[in-house]
Amino acid sequence: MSTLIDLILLTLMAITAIAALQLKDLFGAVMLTGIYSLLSALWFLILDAADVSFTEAAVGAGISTVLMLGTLALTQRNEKSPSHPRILPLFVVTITGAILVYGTLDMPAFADPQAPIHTHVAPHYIEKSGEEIGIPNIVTSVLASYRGYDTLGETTVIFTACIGVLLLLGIGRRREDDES
Amino acid sequence: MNRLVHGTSLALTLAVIWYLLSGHTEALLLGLGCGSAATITWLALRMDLIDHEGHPLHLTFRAPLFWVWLMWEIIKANGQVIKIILDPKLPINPRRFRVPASQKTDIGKVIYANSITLTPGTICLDVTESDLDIHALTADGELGLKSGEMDRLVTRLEGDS
Amino acid sequence: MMFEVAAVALFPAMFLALARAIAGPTVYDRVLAVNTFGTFTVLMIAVLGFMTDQKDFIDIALAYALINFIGTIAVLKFFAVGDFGYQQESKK
Amino acid sequence: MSMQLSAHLPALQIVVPLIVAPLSLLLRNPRLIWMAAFAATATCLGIAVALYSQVLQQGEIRYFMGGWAPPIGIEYRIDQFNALMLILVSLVGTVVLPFARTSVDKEISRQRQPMFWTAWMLCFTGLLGIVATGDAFNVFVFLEVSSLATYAMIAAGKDRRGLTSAYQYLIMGTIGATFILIGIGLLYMLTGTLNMADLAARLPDVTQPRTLKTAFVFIVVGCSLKLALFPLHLWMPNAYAFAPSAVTAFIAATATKVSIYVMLRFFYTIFGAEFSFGTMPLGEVLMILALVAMFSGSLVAVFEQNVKRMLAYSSVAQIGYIMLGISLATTTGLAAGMLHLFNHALIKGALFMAIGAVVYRTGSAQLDQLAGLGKKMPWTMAGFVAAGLCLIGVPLTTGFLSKWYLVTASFDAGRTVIPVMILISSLLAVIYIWKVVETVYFKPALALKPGQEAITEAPLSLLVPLWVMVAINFGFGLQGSVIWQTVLQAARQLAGES
Amino acid sequence: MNWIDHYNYWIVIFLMMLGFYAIIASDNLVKKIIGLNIFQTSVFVLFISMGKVPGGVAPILRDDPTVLYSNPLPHVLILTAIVVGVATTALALALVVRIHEAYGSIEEDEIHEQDQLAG
Amino acid sequence: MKHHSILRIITKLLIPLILLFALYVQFHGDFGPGGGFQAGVIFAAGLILYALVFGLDTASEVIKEWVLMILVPLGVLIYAGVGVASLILGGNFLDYNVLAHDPVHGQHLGILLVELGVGVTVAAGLTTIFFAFAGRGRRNPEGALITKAANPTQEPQR
Amino acid sequence: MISTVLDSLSWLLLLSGCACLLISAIGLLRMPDLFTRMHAAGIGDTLGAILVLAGLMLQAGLSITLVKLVLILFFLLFTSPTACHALARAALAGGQKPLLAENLNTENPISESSPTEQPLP
Repeated sequence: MSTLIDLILLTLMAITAIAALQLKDLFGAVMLTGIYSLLSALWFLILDAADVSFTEAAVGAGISTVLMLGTLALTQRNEKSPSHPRILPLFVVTITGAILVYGTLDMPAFADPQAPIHTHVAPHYIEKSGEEIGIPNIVTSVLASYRGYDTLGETTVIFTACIGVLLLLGIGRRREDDES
Repeated sequence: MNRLVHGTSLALTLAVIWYLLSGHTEALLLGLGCGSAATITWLALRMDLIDHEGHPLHLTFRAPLFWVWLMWEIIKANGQVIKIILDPKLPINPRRFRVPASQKTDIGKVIYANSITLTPGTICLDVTESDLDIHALTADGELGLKSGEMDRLVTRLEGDS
Repeated sequence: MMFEVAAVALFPAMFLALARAIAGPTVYDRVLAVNTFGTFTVLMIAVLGFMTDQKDFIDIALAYALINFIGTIAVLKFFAVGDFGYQQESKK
Repeated sequence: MSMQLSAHLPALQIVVPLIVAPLSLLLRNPRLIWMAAFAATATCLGIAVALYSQVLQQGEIRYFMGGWAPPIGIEYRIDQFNALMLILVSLVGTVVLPFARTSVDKEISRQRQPMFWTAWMLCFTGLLGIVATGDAFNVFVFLEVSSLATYAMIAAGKDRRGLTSAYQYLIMGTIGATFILIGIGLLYMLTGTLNMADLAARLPDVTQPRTLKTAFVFIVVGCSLKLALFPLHLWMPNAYAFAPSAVTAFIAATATKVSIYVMLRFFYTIFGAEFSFGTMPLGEVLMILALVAMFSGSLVAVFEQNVKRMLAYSSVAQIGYIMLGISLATTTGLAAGMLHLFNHALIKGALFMAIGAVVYRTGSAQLDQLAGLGKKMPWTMAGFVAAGLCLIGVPLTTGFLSKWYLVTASFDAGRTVIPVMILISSLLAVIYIWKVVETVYFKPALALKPGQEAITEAPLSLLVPLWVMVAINFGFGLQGSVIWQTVLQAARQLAGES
Repeated sequence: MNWIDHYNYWIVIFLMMLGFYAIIASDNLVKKIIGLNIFQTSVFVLFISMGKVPGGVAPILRDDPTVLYSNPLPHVLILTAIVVGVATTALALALVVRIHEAYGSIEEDEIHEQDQLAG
Repeated sequence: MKHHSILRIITKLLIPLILLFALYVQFHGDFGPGGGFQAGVIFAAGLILYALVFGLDTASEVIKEWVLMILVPLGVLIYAGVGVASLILGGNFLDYNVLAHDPVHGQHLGILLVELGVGVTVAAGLTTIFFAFAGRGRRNPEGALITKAANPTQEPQR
Repeated sequence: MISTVLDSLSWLLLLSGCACLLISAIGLLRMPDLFTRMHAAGIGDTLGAILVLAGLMLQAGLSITLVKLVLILFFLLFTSPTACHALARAALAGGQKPLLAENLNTENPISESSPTEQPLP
């Protein structure tokens, strides 16, 4: 059952992505990107990634859309038609895709319980986190403790982005003399 | 004084909601819940959100009956619109008109307007001092609204406050 | 079983809403479609939570029901004022 | 306590700047923030040197973040190569920061300086974090910290082209980082682990060669984007040319070098030399790209009219030299490449500081604007020439050292054509450096535009760091054999020979 | 080899390449960012699909010892990656705003033209 | 746009609930999906909603810019501070076991604090980013746009 | 016994809810202009959501899940009319004119070439 839902969702995602990318109206494209992120959130849920789904839904539905609209409000809403065909990008993309497909041929099958990632490292988290950390949500255990250092990096990334945006845009009432 | 009452009641409501959401009875989480409720109440006071509009205490007791009535209206209206959509000829007759709103306060008008929008077949486009700008899907919808029943009920719900 | 049926039954509705979002023709139609799609997603998440017996998922649905609103308000702001910083409403 | 402290040096190396960055934002005063940043950077240099001596004494240092042993947790693993890279990054940081203070005062408005210094510290933290970590995914996280800070800093200058070049860099850099992420994901899929040592231990048992090769290709391409290897270097010239001068000096000396470090780490530690150069045709591909980079970079540099861009293209060529050494797939070749990596970082740092001093006085890096500056800014231009000599590879300089070992390494590897190539490409370097020298010393000074201040020697706060950097270069040149032995030892350790 | 085992991956690759094409082929700066979002999200999908265990549930411990949990590690990695993605998007959008202020355009070729004219 | 009573009243009702839900997610990350980042995003969304409906000036009176500028670094400092505290107490960096007498308690405390740090930085950071974007198109006292924002109602090309 | 009744009742509610959602989506596609589509979307937001959530509530029993479902319903009933209203305002502000009966050709109510169908922002 969940395989069926999984395939339907992926197909819907593909349709949405194509539609979003061919729209000339950027506003519409942003709206469709919102749907794309919703669909991926649902998909994450089907694959039991509740925390990821939560994050994607919160980010995709709230923050990304608002920031994109904010940008469009300050810039412009429509895209010019590309004036020339894009052979080189198509070539690059085809090559990259072909390499990836080549890579998938040897991959462990989708949802194979014997795949290495299910037999190494992860079992420790699942079996031991209960006694070592003592909280039910394993994702939180791994995120905040076993790999807490990554999360420190993640927090720093948000901090960096915030500093970067402030460096570029400034906060508060915009002053004429502030500009380069 | 009024702010105090509203603030306390908001804090209590939030704490209750927290408890209902959480269901944990450890001291730590309960403490965090109280702390959260207090923080948010403080923030809401700062934001000036708490008044009869943001935290309509005075409607608490009369609201449930109104909700029941509204649910019934929603179901009836839904039936009509479903019929229209499933009809191969799509017999719509869209119209835009104004209806008077007899509510005295903004919150009364908002309840009226949202109730109108909640019942499919009619949408409130705009709220002005004395009336509402409505878009209806069929003539029935227009007649239903112009009968003024909902207007009266909302005004009664609003009471004297 | 019933949740599986409900989940699958939700897909045609989602697909139609997606079709409206893609077809447009005006951006408001797209916004409306996204909104409706959002409601469907909230219900879908809730149904999936029951389907896989993981009631924690309801939290996500709840969060989404709250956040979905903000996007629409941003749209209103975008078209009515064209600028997110403008002082639009007084507090009273 | 001191015993205890020394055990935590690997963590402190990153934690000190990581804490100083947010803390300094609270100080609000640009001067104070700069001082905090300088103190942190200097501390980092001290820690890095201490770490290196520890590594020499005790061998590889391992540090478990959160006390979780790998592969469960994240570990820091310092060997000689990391330790040297840590020294390089913090040394460049320590020398460039005093230069940056004066230079940034002129290029960035005072009210944005707190943000700027915080971004600088974050970039510095990210670079150190990439180098020190022994966890593949952690590399990605810190790569993004440093990259995001870099994008913002590049766009912070006065030139509007800085914005577009930062945007271009952002797009290319994010593609690169995402490619690396895909590669790491595939590796994880094959082995179930993210720890580098554990990956290395488990990869030989992997029975899915196609996925492994795909992972390898994605990591190579991702790193190449970040380090600006020849066909993927398009973001670099503009980013270097239009960024604030101090930023250019800093990132030119560190960011690409750290990316090369990441690539080497993946080649040697994770995939292993045998897979990288045996199973995959990496040596041949890299050699061709490196040679093309050497020539095309130098050639474009010869015709470039903006000195900053010229130096950026020269960087493309110099990265070619480094990759050439690596592509020989021998330990001496690797050591030569690594030596050139260190040299080039220091040389380019000095060159960009010199040109930054010029920009500080004249406001332009266009070649024709430099006419006659040899008399007006003698010390700055002397510094430029000295660093230029290193770049060309005149005997007794660092540049000569690394090129010499590149040549011997290629003879050892039986590639006799390569020395000729190196010679020709160095001649091109002579041409573009000479172009600057000619303009500066043999062309009459331009008449002052109305309202323009007379051009004088750069302030001491710019000159001192510049000459410190030049002095380090020459010091390295004089201590050639010591330096070579140090690097060779690190290379042997990396290649698993010691 | 059962095709359905890898069908998932292929769609994901298709999505990734779609986003990738939009990044490198479109002239519009905002469109590039949209492409970047799609590209990154698809990479996340690739990661999460690794962690699935048939019949597994979300990795939140339960009392029942027979329960199979999905692999939590990809989830953690992707949480971090999503944050990185948001951060990148925000910074890129800020750059776009500044570029529009400086050039009055968000089309790459128009900006390039202006730079050419200015020398 | 003077009489937007519906929006105003519904927003007034919703914001406390959104904020409460954010804090709920923050502190229940141990038990179910959620945690610092998600909570931060939702909290920021609540504040952004306030700024959208009541205007940026009102919002920045309630949430002062200088407060935000303290909160953004504060979150990182809380996180890193927990790490340094565990260093001082004799553990490795970020080793929460040493934070309390009992390792499991230490882990609890550590995770709680660390998630709080993430939440604070994310909430304040995203709000700041939104303020920065919104402030860019601010109108000057005369009511004219400072930036030349494109007319949003212009016809899109199709 | 009671559980069978509850089960079949929630079956009924869920299925009719899904049917409502589907009809609402069909309406979204069939209706001729934005404002009429809003009416169609309203079905899903109100009756559809109520029925589906009620079906789930019957399954949840007296638990936290029930509270959360009630809260979801509460939020949906508050936000959806507001969002709808906001969108209508935005559309009016953007120059959209509702398609009204007097402009409609009664023979063929869905006229593809009606002037309001022109792509406006």
